[in-house]
Amino acid sequence: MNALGAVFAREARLAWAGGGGAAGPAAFFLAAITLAPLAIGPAPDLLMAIGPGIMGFAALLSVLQSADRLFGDDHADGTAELYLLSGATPAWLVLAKVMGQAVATLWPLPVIGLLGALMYGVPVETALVGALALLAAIPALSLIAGFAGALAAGIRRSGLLIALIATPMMVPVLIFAAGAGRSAFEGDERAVANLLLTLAVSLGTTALTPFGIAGAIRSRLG
Amino acid sequence: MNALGAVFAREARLAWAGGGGAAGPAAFFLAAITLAPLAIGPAPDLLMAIGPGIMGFAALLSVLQSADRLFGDDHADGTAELYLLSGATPAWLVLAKVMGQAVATLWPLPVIGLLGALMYGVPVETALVGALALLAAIPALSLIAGFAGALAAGIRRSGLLIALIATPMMVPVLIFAAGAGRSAFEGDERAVANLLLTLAVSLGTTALTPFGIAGAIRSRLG
Amino acid sequence: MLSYFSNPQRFDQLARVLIPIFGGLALVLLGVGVWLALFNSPPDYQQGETIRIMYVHVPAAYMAMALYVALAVASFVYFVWRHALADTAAEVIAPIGAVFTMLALFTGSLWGKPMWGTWWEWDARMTSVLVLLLVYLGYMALRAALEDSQQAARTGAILAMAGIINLVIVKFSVDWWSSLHQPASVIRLDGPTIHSSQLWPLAIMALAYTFLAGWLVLYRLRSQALRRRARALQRQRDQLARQREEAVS
Amino acid sequence: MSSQTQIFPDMPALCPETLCVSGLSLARGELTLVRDFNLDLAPGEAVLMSGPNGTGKTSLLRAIAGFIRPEAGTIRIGEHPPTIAAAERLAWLGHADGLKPGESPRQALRFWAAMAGQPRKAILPLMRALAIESVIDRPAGRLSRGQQRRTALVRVALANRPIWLLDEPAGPLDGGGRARLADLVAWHRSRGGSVIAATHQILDWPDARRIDLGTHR
Amino acid sequence: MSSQTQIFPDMPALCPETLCVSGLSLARGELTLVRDFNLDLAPGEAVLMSGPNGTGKTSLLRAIAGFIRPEAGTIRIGEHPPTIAAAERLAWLGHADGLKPGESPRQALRFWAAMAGQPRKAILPLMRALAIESVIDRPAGRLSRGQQRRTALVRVALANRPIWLLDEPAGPLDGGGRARLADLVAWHRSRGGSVIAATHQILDWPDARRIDLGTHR
Ligand code: HEM
Ligand SMILES: Nc1ncnc2c1ncn2[C@@H]1O[C@H](COP(=O)(O)OP(=O)(O)OP(=O)(O)O)[C@@H](O)[C@H]1O
Ligand SMILES: Nc1ncnc2c1ncn2[C@@H]1O[C@H](COP(=O)(O)OP(=O)(O)OP(=O)(O)O)[C@@H](O)[C@H]1O
Ligand SMILES: [Mg+2]
Ligand SMILES: [Mg+2]
Repeated sequence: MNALGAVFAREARLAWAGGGGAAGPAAFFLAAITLAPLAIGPAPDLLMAIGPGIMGFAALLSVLQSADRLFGDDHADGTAELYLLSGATPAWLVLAKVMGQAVATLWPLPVIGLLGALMYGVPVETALVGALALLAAIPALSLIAGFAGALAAGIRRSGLLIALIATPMMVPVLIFAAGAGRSAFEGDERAVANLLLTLAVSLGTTALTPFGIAGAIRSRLG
Repeated sequence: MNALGAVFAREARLAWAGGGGAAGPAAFFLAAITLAPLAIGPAPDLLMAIGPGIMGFAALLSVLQSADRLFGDDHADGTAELYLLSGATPAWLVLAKVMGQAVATLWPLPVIGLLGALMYGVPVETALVGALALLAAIPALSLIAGFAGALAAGIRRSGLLIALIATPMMVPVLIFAAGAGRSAFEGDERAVANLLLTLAVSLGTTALTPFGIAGAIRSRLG
Repeated sequence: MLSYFSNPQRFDQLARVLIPIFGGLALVLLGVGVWLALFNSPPDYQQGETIRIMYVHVPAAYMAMALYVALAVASFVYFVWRHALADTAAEVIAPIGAVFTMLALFTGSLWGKPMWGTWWEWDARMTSVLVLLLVYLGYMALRAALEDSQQAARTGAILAMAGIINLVIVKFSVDWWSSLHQPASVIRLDGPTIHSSQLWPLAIMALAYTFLAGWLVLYRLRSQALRRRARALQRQRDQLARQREEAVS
Repeated sequence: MSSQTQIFPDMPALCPETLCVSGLSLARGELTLVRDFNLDLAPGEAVLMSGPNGTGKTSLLRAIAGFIRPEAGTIRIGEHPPTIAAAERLAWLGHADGLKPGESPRQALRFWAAMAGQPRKAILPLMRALAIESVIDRPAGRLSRGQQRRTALVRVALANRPIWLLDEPAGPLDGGGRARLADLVAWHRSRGGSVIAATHQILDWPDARRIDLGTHR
Repeated sequence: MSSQTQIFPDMPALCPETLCVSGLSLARGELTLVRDFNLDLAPGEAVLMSGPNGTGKTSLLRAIAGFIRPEAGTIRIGEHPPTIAAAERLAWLGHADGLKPGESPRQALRFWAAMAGQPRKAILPLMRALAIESVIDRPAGRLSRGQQRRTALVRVALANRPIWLLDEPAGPLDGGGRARLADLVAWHRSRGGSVIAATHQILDWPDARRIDLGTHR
């Protein structure tokens, strides 16, 4: 097994260790979409209208939740130094790390997003488009969260800072991903375009953020 | 200065140290209420209808964000042991600690909640009732978040666990607080009743959770 | 050129000349601009007298973005060449940019009340300026949270460079999102569509804002640079004293 | 003893206290660490506990402080088991120093002085006794390992409590630091205090009792 | 040397490398820590660096590893400055052990073996060399301080890199642990490796050069 495969596998293993695993973000997502109607009220047409949007918003928040530990733990326990001296190209290494965690823990989000949208009374096709959009958005969301997490690693109450840094950068993904669901709901043909745009943003993020993350890790060791 | 006053003051100071302070939860709150319309769409009547609910929901999430550091840091850096040996009654001590952080960092939430509601097009009186409800909900929200934080202290990805533990317990506060705003919006006279209920839940929480938190800290040291 | 002015002494000389020039120009242009905008320009045939808010609002919105570009450029210069001055520049630009952003939001919402009947509308352009404010706040919060000044400088630079994506969002948000807001009417490929009686005061106000921001940035930059140098001198003195002590004992 | 006046003569008097551990057995997971352990500690005494890595020194100290529940045996501080009432008689130094990265020693120690109800004016003499008065205003996160440890030792002394439980107090200390620690402990004992320390260093504290937990087992 | 065969004879050969530090000055915040520091380290050599707390031992090691940018002077590992290219020649042991609480030594070491491209079969002999093979499957969070440190030392040896940078390797080790560390270092040197260690303990590594950073200043 080469170094990157090892990082990927370890990150996935650590994400599962301690019983959390995929349950973590999924549970948060579930909690958020359960609480929202309690706050907003039970009116069915209201819920139906906001359904696709709330799914995107809640997914974004779930991804943010685990961001502070991803690189913060490495910073605190001395692993960050070891990674930098490992000889692996930092950008590849962090990509493997983020993807390891994302693959291990974030796959339930589209599924729950689908179910949740149905529970909000959203029509099936719309819910399906929304779930696909979530799937396409996950790489971008988790890499941006990882970037913010690497910048704020080891800072007291980094969770808040991470949220503040990451959310503006997540705006385009959110607009396109939630937009896909909404256009589908309104019977608008822009749904596919939005879906493709989400995918494009994810690809772009995958190409660029690893360098940012690697730079951030290094700058935080100085 | 007696021991509890010292804990309160230190916690407030630590919350401000490092430049974060009151800006943290406030900024997160602002970010959340900025993103929600991007996901949900700009339709004014939709936003007006969900305004009060979204404020309650976003406030809940902001309080949750800082929960993992409140007791998690103490657990990691060895302060928890020192607190238990300090001779101060643990329940009082944790109450002082949670309140110190809440007073230092959460006071902007009602203010931003008011502004946010106005931005969502909510009428002024409704927005005011909503802001009052947030104020009344803050003790309950922060103590419940603290309880979950103490239970999950030192666990990897504790943020997620905390959200899972805390959200079900926050349901009543959320229902009453968001309910107050919604009833005011609908011109319903239950607004005042909801406000009082929120306050009652906060008082009950203040009386009970400190014991839970103290027990949780002790059990996590074993 | 860059390395030429990164020399602290030379920068100080330059700043001492530029600060009064910028300040003076800002004052004069603001005076002329306000006079033109408030008294010597026609009311709009659609918007009436409220059009006058435009002269305060549009330049503020433009400065909010221009200052972010400046912040990102300064960060890039620091990141590549490690000129301490570039980092100080980034440090002082951020709060000034945030203030202009808030001004744009504030005047925009003042304008919105008579025009659209609401203080705030979840329109793409307005929302994205709000997001820009969050970006400034995030940058300042990150810097403040990092105690080590070198870490704050490098980490902040990385964030500022990445944040340039938000300008793209501000610029293109209108196309992505359905919008109430004016489409771009000044900076267009086929020339401005705005009437010249409005264009002139607007241009002068924009220039005035630019010099005002330049004056603020240079002024704070110089005082920060002086403070840094004072600290360095103090350090040198302390070290000399310590060495003398050691030599004596 | 002369070290008393050297360090801080104005410290309020100490209330001496005895510690008695009898028939103690400790288990962690599947593993029995300590079996039928007995210890009596009178005021003024010091115990240096050594033993191979993983024999249970840390676990034993944590049991005495009341953080771990023993399998069998009793622990008495004065007449009390290690509960909150007895906790007020203990001062604790664990593996972690209990410092917040953003807080300077001055801020942290003022806080702990208030918690223990002790006067602030003891802080500076104690910092001097450990030769770290020059870093008193530097955030703890930037201190070197040894400076952090010394700050934690000042916190222990500041609490003015009779029984000190120290887990590897000297690990990151230099030679000078170890000598200053010895002085601090001598001062504490001269005031009627007692100390149990787990250590791998050879600390020469005059007439300290030495226990090897490895051979005890 | 006999220790080579004792520990793990099948380890792939080491590529020896030189380290050269010249005219190095380090500053942290306002403080100049190290001024005009020079060091040459040939294959097979060991340097034991001591000095009072806070003189800059840790900072110096971090500069050599490339984590801190020096004020002045150069650092060369072979021909390279400490960049990623040179990083492959270094093995690092910092104050923190780099362990994840939920991961057992076996899992962690398998991971680091894969990262370094070294065979897994070296893990067990090295664990044995440090006498911690019995805790190989216990989560690192439950290991004692000394056991954690030994696990980190195995990680260093496992990477099979020529230059070891060790920051207080022996702090939490017992007497036996220090002897085993000495054996490990002797084995490493016999293979052409070199070591720089910052330490407050008196480690008797045969013909190691000793630098006192306190007097150097
Ligand atoms: C808080 C609310 C508002 C914000 C954040 C805001 C933001 C902006 C921004 C960023 C620009 C610069 C656009 C560019 O150069 O591409 C701008 C320009 C402009 N805004 Fe606003 N605006 C707000 C409210 C309004 C209102 C209520 C009106 C009036 C109907 C208005 C009219 C204009 C006009 C006419 C321009 C010039 C457009 C151009 O030439 O590109 N804005 N605004
Ligand atoms: N929850 C647990 N399950 C199993 N074993 C455990 C658990 N907790 C601790 N141990 C084991 O208990 C032993 C005692 O640990 P302890 O920290 O008390 O040792 P120590 O004497 O302080 O060692 P050191 O000198 O290394 O600090 C160790 O061998 C450790 O691996
Ligand atoms: N950012 C900073 N600002 C100011 N001083 C700093 C900063 N970082 C470190 N220091 C100081 O630099 C000095 C060197 O620290 P370093 O950790 O290198 O020392 P050390 O020799 O390893 O000490 P020890 O033996 O205690 O581990 C310390 O006095 C510390 O307080
Ligand atoms: Mg121990
Ligand atoms: Mg050190």
